[in-house]
Amino acid sequence: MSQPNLNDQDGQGHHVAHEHHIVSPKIYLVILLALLVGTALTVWASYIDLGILNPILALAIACTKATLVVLFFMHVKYATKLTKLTVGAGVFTFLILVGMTLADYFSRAWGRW
Amino acid sequence: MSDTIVSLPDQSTARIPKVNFMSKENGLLSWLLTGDHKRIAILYLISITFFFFIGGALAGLIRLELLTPQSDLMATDTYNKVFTMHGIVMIFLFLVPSVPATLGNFFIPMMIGAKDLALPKINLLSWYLYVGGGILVLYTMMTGGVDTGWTFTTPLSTHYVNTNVLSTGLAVFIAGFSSIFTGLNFIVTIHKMRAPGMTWFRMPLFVWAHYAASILMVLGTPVLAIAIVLVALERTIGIGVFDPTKGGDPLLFQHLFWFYSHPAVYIMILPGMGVISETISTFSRKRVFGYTAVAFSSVAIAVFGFFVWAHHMFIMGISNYSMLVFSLLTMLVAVPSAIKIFNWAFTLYKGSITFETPMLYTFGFMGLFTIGGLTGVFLGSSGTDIHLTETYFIVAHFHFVMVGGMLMAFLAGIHFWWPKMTGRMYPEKISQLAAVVTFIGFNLTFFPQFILGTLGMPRRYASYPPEFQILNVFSTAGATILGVGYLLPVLYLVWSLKYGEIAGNNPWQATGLEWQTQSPPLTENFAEIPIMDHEAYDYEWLEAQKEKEVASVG
Amino acid sequence: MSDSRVIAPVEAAHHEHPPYQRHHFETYAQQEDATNFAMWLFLLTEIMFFGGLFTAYLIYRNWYYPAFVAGSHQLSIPLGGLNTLLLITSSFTMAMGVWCAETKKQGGLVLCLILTFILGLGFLGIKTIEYGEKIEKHHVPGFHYSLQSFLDPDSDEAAKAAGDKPMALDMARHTEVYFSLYFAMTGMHAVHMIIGIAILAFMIFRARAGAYTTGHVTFVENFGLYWHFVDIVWIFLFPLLYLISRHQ
Amino acid sequence: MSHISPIIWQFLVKWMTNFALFPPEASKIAPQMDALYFFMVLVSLIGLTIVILLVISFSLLYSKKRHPVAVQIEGSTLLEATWTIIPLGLFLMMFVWGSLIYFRVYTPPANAMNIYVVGKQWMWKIEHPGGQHEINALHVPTGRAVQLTIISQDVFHSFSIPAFRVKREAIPGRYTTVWFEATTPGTYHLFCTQYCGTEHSHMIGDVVVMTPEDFNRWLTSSTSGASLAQNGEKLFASLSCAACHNTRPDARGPSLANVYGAKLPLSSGGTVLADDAFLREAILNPSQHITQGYAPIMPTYQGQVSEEGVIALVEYIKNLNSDYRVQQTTNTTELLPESEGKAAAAGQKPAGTKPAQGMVKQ
Repeated sequence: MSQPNLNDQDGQGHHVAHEHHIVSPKIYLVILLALLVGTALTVWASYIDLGILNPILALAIACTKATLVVLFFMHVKYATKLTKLTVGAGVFTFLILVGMTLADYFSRAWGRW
Repeated sequence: MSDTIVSLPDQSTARIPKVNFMSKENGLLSWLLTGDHKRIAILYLISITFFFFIGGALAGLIRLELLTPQSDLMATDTYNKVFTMHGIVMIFLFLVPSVPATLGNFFIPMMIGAKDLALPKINLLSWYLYVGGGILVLYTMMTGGVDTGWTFTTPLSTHYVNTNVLSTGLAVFIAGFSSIFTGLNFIVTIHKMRAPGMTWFRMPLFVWAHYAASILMVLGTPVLAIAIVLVALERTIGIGVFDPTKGGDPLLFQHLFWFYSHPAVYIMILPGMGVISETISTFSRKRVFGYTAVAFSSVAIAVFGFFVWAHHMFIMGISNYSMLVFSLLTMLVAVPSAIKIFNWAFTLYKGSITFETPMLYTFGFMGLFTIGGLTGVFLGSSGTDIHLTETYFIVAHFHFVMVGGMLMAFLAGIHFWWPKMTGRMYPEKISQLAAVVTFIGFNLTFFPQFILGTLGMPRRYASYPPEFQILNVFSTAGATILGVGYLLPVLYLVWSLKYGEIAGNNPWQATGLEWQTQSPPLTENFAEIPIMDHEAYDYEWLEAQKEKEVASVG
Repeated sequence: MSDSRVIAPVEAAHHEHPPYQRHHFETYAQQEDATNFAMWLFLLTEIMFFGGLFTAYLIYRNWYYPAFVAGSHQLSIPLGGLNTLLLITSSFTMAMGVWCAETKKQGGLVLCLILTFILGLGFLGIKTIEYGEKIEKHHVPGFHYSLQSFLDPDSDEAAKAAGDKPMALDMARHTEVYFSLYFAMTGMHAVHMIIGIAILAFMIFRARAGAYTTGHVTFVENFGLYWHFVDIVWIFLFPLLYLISRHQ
Repeated sequence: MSHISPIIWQFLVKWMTNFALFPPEASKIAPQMDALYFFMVLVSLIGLTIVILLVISFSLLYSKKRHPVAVQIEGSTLLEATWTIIPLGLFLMMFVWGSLIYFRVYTPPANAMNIYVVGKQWMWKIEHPGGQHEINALHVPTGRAVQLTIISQDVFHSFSIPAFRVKREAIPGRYTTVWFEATTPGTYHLFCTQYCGTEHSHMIGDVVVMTPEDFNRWLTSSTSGASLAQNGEKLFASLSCAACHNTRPDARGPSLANVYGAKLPLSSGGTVLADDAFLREAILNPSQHITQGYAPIMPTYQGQVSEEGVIALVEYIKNLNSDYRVQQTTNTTELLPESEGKAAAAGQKPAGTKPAQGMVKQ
C-alpha cells in the first residue's frame, strides 16, 4: 500500500489508504471503440485465408481485447502489485493446465505409445 | 514436575473467563448465523468428526470383508459402493477440510492478530456448502450409494454404472466450492488482515502452510468442478467429450481430474505440516530450525504440486515424453518434504524437550510421514510405478501420508489447541495412551499393505487369491486397534469439556499470539489489536514477558 | 495519468467508522482492499473453471479440425457478432456504472445498471434464438443428434452458404464433439450471465435507494469485475467457436 | 506353546511358511525392476533410520530433565543444503533408473511374438495369431519375447502380471502395448488392476508359462481351425474391402500388401508409420488418415466391426505379403456365404453401451 496521499480533490472524500484511481469515461469510450474495432477485425480476418496464421491472429486479437478489458475496465493498470500478481498467477496456472495437457497430446504422436 | 512444561493456574481459584466467544450469545441460532470464525471452526469440528466416523465405519466394513479371500460379508457391488463412499467421505468431507476448516479457521486470524477472517459471511457460507455436500453424500448412501470409486473414472462413471453418480458429483461439486471459499478467505486474510508488525517472516509456519494450501484450493478445485460438470452432462444428455465411441478421449478426464486431485493431496497434507511446525517448536522450547526454509518449502510444494499430476497416469497411455517430464518434476516435489522432515528433526537439537500428547502425535507423524513420503518416490519413479501402481502399495502409501501424516497432525493439533479452544485441559495420561495405541494400530493396519502391494494384490478387490489372506488378517486386526485409538479421544475430549482442568491462557508456554490471550478467547480475539514486535517462536521474548508480568504484579 | 483523477485519501481517525465498515476491519480501506482482492481470487477460480473447457476444446479442435470447421459453419456470424457487440457494450456501460458510483452520480448509476441489464438480457435472448435453431436442426449432442447437415450440406442452408463439401461419416460424427463443447462452453457462459443478470436486478433496486453512491462502492466494483470477466470469456469464445476457417 | 490357541498357531505356521516379500521373478525384466525396488527400499530404510535416530537421540539427549534450557539456533545453511542436495541427487538417480526400466518395459523388440488382449467387463479375451482363443488365461512360452497388444471394449481395465512386473492399461478406443520374456515355467496371477465395475475383483486369471515344446503342443491342441489372419481374411471379404483395396490400375484404395511397417505419405502432408494402431484407426476413422493420391471415400466401420474383428483384420493386413490372396478374395466375395464372415467376427456393439450410442440418426 502506498503512503497516504493528502492531496484531496474531492473535498469530502472518505478515507482510503491507497490511491484510488477513477478512470475517466473518455478512456472507457476509447476502449469500447477499440474493442468494437477488434471484433470487426477478427470477423474480417476470418474470411481471409492466412493458413496457419488464421487461428493465431484470431487468438492474438482476442488476447489484445481481453488485455484491454483487464487493464482498463477492470482497473488493473491502476491496481496494486498484488492484484497484478494475482492476475498473473491465474494466467500462469491456466497456461500450465492447457500447455502441459496439450504437450501430452502432441507428444503422443512422436512415439509409438 | 520437571518433565513437563504444562503450567496451569491454581485450580482452586481458576475460572473459565465469563466473557468468551462461546458464552457471548446463546441459542442454536446464534451458532447457525454466526460470523465468528471460532464458532464456525467449532461447527466444522463437529461436522467433520461426524463424517470421519461415517468414513471410519465404512473402512471397518472394508477391512471386515477383506478378512477372508471370498466376498462373503457382502456382494462385490456392495463392497464397491462401500469403498467408493469411504473414499468420497474421507477425502472431500474429512481430509480436505480437516485441519484448515477447524484449526486453520480458528487460529489463523488469532495467529496474525486479526479480529476475524476477512469474509465472515463467506466463511459461514462455506460451512453451509460443506453441510450441503455432506447431506447429499448421505442422501446418496441412503438411496443406494455409488460405485465409481472416488476417482469417477470415465467411461465407467458416464456410461457403465447405474448408481447415483449425479448426486455424488453434485455433492463433490458443492463441497469443492466450500473448500474454494475457505482457501480464498485464508489468502485474503493473510494478505490483508495482519496486525501491525506482523511481517510475512514473523508469521507462524502454520499460517505459511495454510497460505500454500489455500493457493492450491483456489486454483485447483475449479478444474475438478468442470470435470464433474462434464461427467454429469455426459451422463444426462450424452455429450461426447470423454466418450471414446463418439471420438472423445477418456484420458482427458484423467488429466482434468488429477490436475485437481494431485494438488489436493497437498491441500490435505500441508496444513498438517503447519501443525507439526507449531507443536515441535513448542515442546522443544525452540525456534523451528531453518524457519525460512520450512516456510518456502511449503510454497515450493504448492507451486510444484501443480506440475506433477500426470504421474497418476504413467501406465494409462500418456506419451513417454510426458512421462519423463512429470516423473522428473515428481522427484523435485519430493525434496521440499525431505527438507521439512530434517528441519523438524533438527529443531529438537539442543532443545528442552517434553513429551505431552501433541508431541507424541508429532513423533508419530514424523515417522509415518517419512515412510509415506519415501514410498511416494517408488511410485514417482516410472519403472517401479509400473509394478506398484494400482495395487495395495498405493493404498498403503496414501494412507501413510493421509492417515499416518494428516490424521496424526490433526490429532496433535486438536490436543495442542484444545485448552485454547475450550479453556480446559484434556486428560494427559489416557491421551498419551491413545496416541500410542493409534501409532501401533496404524502400523499394523497399513504396513502389511506395502507387502501385499509388492506381492501384486490389486486395490479395490472384494475378493482376492487366498495366499494374501494372512497379511490381510494382520491389517484387519490393526484396524480394530486403530478404531479404538480414534474412539478414545472423542470420549475423553468430550469428558474434558466439563471435567478437564482449567487451562489458563498459555498452558504450554507457547509463543504464538493466540496463546497471549484468554482461553477460550473473546469474540474479537484480543482486547486490543496486538502489535507484533518480535520474531515467530521467540522464547526469549516470552520469558521477558513473563518476568515483566511478575514484576508488575510484585 | 492525466486522464484519470486521483481521489485523495484522508487520514481518518480510527474511532470514526463509516456505517458500512464491518466490525472486524481496522479501516474501511482495509475492508475495500480485502473484498476487492477476494473478488480477484474468485475470478482466478473462474479462469481455471473455464480452463478445463478450453483445454478440451483445443485438443479436439486439433484432432477433428474438419468437423470443427463444419460445425462452426452452422453458427450464425451475424447473431454471434451482434452478441459480441452487446456484451462489449454492456461491459462499457458497467464500467460507466462503476464510474458513476465512484463519483456519486446516483441517476447515472441506475441508468448504467439498467442499460447493462437490458444488454445482458438481449445477449441471452439472442443466445436463446441460436439454441432454438440448433434444437430444430437436431444439433444438440445426445440421442437425437443428426448428421444431415454435414453428410449432405446441400440440404442445409448454412452449410450450403459456407460452401461445405459432404463429409465422410467418421468425421461427420465428430461434429458432435464440436457441439458438445459449443453447448458446454456457451452454456457455462450463459449460466454466468444469468447469475450476473440476477445480481444486476438486485443492484438496480438497491441503487435506486441510493445504496452505492454514499462512498461504499465495493459491491458495484466487484460486480463490475465479474461482469467484465464474463465478457472476456465471450471475447475468446466468439472467435474460437464461430470463426473457424470461414474463408473456405 | 500350549497357551496359544490352535487357530492362531496354525495361522502363524501358515504365515511363516508362505511368507514372501515380493512375488516370484518369472520374467527377464523382473530382476532388473527388483534391483531398482530394493535399491529404493534400502535408501528408504537408511533415510527412515536417520530420521528415527535423530528423533530418538535428540529426545534422549535434550529432554527437559537433562537439558532444562533450550539453546536457540536459527538454522544452518550448510546442513539445509546437505539435506536438500543429497535427497535430490538420490531422487534424480531413481528417476533416471526408473525411466530406463519404463522404456524397456514398453518398447517391445522387433521380433516379439504378438498376442492380442481384449478387456471387457469382466473378462480378458486373449487371441493368439494362430487362432487360439483364451478367456482369463494366457499361455506363453519361455525364452521368447511376447508382445501384448491390448485394447478395451468398454471401460478402462489394466492388464497386470505381478510375477513379470508388467502392467498396462487397457484403454477403450486405443491400442497399448507391453512386452515381457518369461523365464520360469509355472502358473502366475493375472489381474485387472484398474477398477472397472461390479465384478472387478473377478476379472482375474492365470498366466501359464510353458517350455517352448509344451507351448507348441498346447498351440496345436487348442487351435480352433482358422488362424486369426484367416478370420481376418473372411471378414475382409465379407466387408468387401477388396472392392477398393486391390491391385487393379483403377483401384480406389491403396493396395495393402506389405503396408504394415511402411511409412505412408498422407494427403494432409507428412508421413505416418503403419503400425497396429494406425491400421485400427484407418479402419474406424478412415477420413483422418487418407493416403496420398486417394480420395477420402472409404466409409467408416465404427460400430460395424467388434474389437476382435478389428484385431483379425489388423492381423490379416499385417501378414499380407502379396496381393495374390486379395485377388482371390475379390473373386470369391460373392461365393462366400453371407453369414459366415459376419458371424465369425463382425460383431455387435460393445456390451453395456446404451443402444443409441454411436448410432447415426439421419
